[in-house]
Amino acid sequence: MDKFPITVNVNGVRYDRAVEPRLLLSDFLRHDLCLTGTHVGCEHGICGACTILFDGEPVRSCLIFAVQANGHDIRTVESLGSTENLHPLQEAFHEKHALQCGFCTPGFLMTLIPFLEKHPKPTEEEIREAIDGNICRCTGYENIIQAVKLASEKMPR
Amino acid sequence: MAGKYFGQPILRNEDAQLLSGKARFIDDIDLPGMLHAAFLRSDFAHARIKKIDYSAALKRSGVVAVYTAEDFGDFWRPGPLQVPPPTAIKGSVFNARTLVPIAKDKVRFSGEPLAVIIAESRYIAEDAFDDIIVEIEPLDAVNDLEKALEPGAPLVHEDLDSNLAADVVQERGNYEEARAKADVVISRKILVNRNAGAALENRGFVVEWEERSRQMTVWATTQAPIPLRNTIAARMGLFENQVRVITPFIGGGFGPKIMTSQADDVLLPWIAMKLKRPIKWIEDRRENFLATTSERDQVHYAEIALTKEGTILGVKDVFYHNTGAYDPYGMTVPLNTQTHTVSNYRVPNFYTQIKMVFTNQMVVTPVRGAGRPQGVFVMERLMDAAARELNMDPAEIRMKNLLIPDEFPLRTGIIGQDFVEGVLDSGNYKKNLEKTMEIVGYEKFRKEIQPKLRAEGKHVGIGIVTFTEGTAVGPYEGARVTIGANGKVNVATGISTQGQGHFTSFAQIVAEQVGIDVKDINVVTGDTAHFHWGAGTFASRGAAVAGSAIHNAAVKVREKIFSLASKIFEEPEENLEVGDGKVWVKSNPSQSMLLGDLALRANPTRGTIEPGVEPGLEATAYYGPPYGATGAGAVAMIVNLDPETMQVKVEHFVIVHDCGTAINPMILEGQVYGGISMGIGNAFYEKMVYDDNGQLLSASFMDYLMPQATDMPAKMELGHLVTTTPLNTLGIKGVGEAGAIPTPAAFVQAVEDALHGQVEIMESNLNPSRIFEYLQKKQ
Amino acid sequence: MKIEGEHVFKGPRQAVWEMFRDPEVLASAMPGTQSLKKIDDQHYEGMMNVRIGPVSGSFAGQLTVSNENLPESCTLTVDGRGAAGFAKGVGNVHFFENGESTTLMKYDGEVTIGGTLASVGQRMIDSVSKSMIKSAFETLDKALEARLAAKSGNTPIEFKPPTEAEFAKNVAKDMAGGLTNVAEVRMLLYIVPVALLFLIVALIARGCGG
Amino acid sequence: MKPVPFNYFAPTSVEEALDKLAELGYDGKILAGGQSLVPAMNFRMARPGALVDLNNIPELAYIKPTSEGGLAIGTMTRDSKVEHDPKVIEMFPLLGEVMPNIAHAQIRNRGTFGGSIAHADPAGQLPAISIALDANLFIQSKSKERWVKATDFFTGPFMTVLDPDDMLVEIVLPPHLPHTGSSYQQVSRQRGGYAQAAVASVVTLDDQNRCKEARVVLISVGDTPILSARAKEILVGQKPTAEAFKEVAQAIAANEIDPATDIHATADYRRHLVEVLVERSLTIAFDRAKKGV
Repeated sequence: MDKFPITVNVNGVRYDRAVEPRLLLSDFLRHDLCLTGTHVGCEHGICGACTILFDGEPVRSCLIFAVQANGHDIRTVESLGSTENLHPLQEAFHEKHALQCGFCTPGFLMTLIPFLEKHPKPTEEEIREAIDGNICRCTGYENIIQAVKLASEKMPR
Repeated sequence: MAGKYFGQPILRNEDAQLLSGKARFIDDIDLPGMLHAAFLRSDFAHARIKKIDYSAALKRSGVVAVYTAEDFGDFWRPGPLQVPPPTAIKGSVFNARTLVPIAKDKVRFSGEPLAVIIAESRYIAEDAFDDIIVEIEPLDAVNDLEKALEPGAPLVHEDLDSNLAADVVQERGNYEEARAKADVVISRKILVNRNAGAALENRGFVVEWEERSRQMTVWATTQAPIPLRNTIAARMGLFENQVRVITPFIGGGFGPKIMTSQADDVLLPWIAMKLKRPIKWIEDRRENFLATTSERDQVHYAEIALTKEGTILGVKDVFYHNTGAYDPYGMTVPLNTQTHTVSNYRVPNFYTQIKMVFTNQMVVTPVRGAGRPQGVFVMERLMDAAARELNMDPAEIRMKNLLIPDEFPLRTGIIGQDFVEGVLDSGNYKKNLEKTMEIVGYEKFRKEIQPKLRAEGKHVGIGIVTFTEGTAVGPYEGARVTIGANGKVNVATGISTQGQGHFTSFAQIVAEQVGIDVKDINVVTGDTAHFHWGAGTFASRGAAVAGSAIHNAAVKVREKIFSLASKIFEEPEENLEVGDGKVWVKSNPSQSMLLGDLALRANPTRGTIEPGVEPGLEATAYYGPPYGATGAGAVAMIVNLDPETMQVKVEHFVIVHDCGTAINPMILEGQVYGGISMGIGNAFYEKMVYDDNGQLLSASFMDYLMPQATDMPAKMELGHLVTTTPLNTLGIKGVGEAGAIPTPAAFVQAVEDALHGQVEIMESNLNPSRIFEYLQKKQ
Repeated sequence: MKIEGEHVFKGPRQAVWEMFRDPEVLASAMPGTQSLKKIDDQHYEGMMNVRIGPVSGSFAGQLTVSNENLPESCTLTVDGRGAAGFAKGVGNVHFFENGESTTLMKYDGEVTIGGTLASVGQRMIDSVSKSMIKSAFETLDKALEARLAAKSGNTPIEFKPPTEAEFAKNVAKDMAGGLTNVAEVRMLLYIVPVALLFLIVALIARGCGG
Repeated sequence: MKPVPFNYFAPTSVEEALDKLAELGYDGKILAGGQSLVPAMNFRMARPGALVDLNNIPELAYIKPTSEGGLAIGTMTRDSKVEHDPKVIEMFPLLGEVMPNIAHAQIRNRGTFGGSIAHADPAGQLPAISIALDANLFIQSKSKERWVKATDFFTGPFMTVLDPDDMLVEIVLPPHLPHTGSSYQQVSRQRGGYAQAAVASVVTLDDQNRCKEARVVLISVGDTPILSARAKEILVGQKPTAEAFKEVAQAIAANEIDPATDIHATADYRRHLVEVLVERSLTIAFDRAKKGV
């Protein structure tokens, strides 16, 4: 199959690449751009580990072809804080022990970033529903919910 | 036991890397010239292979090589018996039929590899599936555990005369005599369903053979890096030090990642050597469901004999255990079932028999809980049936039969997975139950709340169960603790980490001894170049066994600090103190030295080291327990059931847990929460369903339902008791599997209670439709 | 999985019988059938291209007829394999005279589905198979009606098969072909009873619909 | 789990898309949101020869009022846009109820209104909702265009009247009559999961508080969404009473559905659920109709 030239803006950086149409956006980000913070857990759109922001909205990067990202704006976990300077949401996850193996965590973060922008003071029920599309096998979610509450207090409004 | 570091809820060292997307997982590894592997897997569960023609695949652009069993020649052979059966059990039968790396002549489960394709990308490797022509003759499959043992059943292994994999009887006292004396005998058939580990990261394997240095480097998602290295070296005819196994960050383990000698770790090193290029294989979700390992499937015929006052006289349990198509992991899982069936109650007479059965299904190895949830489920169901029969409260009958601290250490007479007779070391089981009842408000719920809600037409029920968790088994682990010239500490141990927080909890153990901050302690797990003795992460043993070894090593380093500093300061050791990265003289704190400087002095470039002194602020130590430490706890659960739709919501969940000393209470709680979510999943959502022909019908997250945030209890409360174990200096017992063990038993009890005891449910995984069926049958 | 069912054809047994001897008609009743070829008296081979919603794929199938008791009953063994999985089944088909003008067909059997189809498509098994059996019978009913009309010398009635677009078109095309060549229809020596084959196709075609 | 190779076309206008679809015939497949198609492709269950991606045609995404007082929704309007559009929720509270039940938010951000309907999953919500709201569907191909009632659109599981060169372009929802109420009741194993059974009811009362119209649609209990005829027969012209709702529920459960058994639920359970949910849904819908909601 022919490769298609695409131009994608990822985390504020412009990338020009040529991709086969069938290349999944998750694979493109991870293996073509080496942005390996986005994880792949099921490749059928249920686990949520590959959640990224596509033009600001959280979507499953395993259910979009890289070629479809042409001309779009993508944000991945790498756009949040660095190891030395964590984003308040990341800090809250750290403080509340909201991650164990950490594999699902980038997906949770990318789901929650826009959620907290829209719901600066979420209730526990709203938080549960917001993270319902992300599976965590380790934590039982309890500490994630506490972390989101804490983040909502920390994050600038 | 708590100190400045040890026992404190210290935040995790590893978090920043994981949170910022900078942690390296297996699929993040990218090597120059790397090839990608994909396995063509059998659609059939049981079939004879006539011919596999892959000539067309080789013509596909981007395909580098294809191999079937024939192509591996003598290298193809069944894998090792990863866990042999205990020899101590007299009269037991065990037929070892270990996993073959790739099917030869015959396929024994759906998902078994038929061919391995090596290509320039995973996409191309999968394209080649369509090019391979497999001529196969389907055979009747064996799935039902009881029918599998009937004469004339199709044979999974035709060189055996039945599908019996093992038959093990263990007994203490004399059950038949006890039964004869009993006022009440209750018999039930009890089913436990199959569940997956379903770590969010699938398995993966990357191998590189560097021909010039004759070094093989393997990155793997294994829970047992050292055994993996040893088997690879042995198979490849290499020395152990020619093979380095590295576990990068691992996205959850939960048991199935303990298994070695599967297609990837057997075949890919051989192929990498042949092709002289690195190879990567990343398991996909469907493969994980079909062909990794899973657990739980058992059928029990259980019986309990009691006095009319509710005192247990004896228990008999004969059960069928599904081991799948092969039994490379020995009898670990059903032995755990045997040791956990009655462990927390006073059962003077106990007869237990395993009938382990080969079926045309994926191989069974431990999944979080590992046979324990089955044993606990069976016993707790029997207790509930007995309570009903004797018109006793479920809590009351339990309280009456729980063991008390005076009885410990108690020899159980039952040999466990660790080859030794189970001994209950310590614990306070009644107190666990009392505290649970107190937190959940058991009496009030029974006497006031439930009657009131029932009057309002609500179907609310409570379940209350107790459990033990055999943990911290041998054989041993080891560790090396080194203080560097930079004043920081390096800790290396042989187990690997899948999210348990070892990078922090192990650092806490060391920090307490050497007085260096947790943040300045680098823990390396799962790299055989750093530490190459040990067994692995399983059976809730990491913290207790590796932790104890680390503690022992850290104590030795502390002794070395004092000994050397004492010479330098010319002060007796008892006048010295360590902390904040330095050692000083108590009476004169200005007389001090940074530990980094001391480390340099411990490794002098001139002069001499006295006989008997080892250089460096470094020590290696090992720890092996005589037998495992037993954690215990109790769970109460209040559920609300919609009597029209049969939807069940867990409203309140209480667990009181005793795992001895906590290294880091925050991490401990996280482990318990996680276990609970798996327990709730096992009880009401997750179920692996095979059809009569051995086809797995639930090989995706569409059908294998993972618990979500909204499925979790609205209110969760954790209580802790601390009964330290005498088995290790730190008093630690394991905790990793705690939440998963009792939860299905408590859930089923609560559902029965919510239905006013109209139905009796003797299976571990429910769904609303199943509850509806029970009620329909009743009517 | 066990299957059983029955269907009443509005035509005498002989006419139903003849219709079933016509591979073109049978092929037309199975969505996506590209070929159905006789190997010998007991064996047939076919290719099907199945398309249900997002799911699509080619399947090669073999059909074996045994225990024939013409024109009343026979046993069928079907084996279909494709990239997405396999289906195999054994079934018995019986035709009963049902008064003068109708024929009762009864079928029962055992079907195994495997591979990706079974492992990720279980949700759809029941409804897709039921639906396809239903639509296949509707097609055959209309085919029978058309054949009877043609036979009696009347202008063939317009035949409009019931299901999805491609299937409908193929069927219409095949039917037209069948009718124009009605006198010289390639006669199969043995019946290829359809019910089980429908099921095979239907089950193979289950979608995942994620 | 990687898709097979395919040709990819990204037209930027409807005309261009229709040309491409006509050219490709059965080899072509529309890529709308892709939230059902791409998983099927990743499993290699779906192997389209070519995809015609509609995501670069902005003119297909809109929500606008119609001259009749209803709403027209462009086929590529994201589910989340519909979910959060105040006008939609105000005019069709049923959509406000149903949208959050469609998978998870991340899927709704990508999934499209028209794509869901054209996918025709018998367990999908929007096919049924389009029937409950008596939608009119505008279908175009290179050679023809037509309007099809949602009621006539679905022909089987994942099957519709669409030809391979057809595109569902617009969904028109006629305005509710005065005194109309609606309710959506669903039971799924988990939030965001497939409906095991669900019921959407839209009912209208006349001036005397008698039932004037009742559209009760059943989900996940047959080949297609099922519009109940019995509900209409029993309710229209009658005062809505609990007894009548029970009668409707029983009639539907007994005669109008054909639920399947799968690994999660038996047909009997689904039948029972329908009975429960029809009653619940009618009770709430009529209550809302009375309140003029």
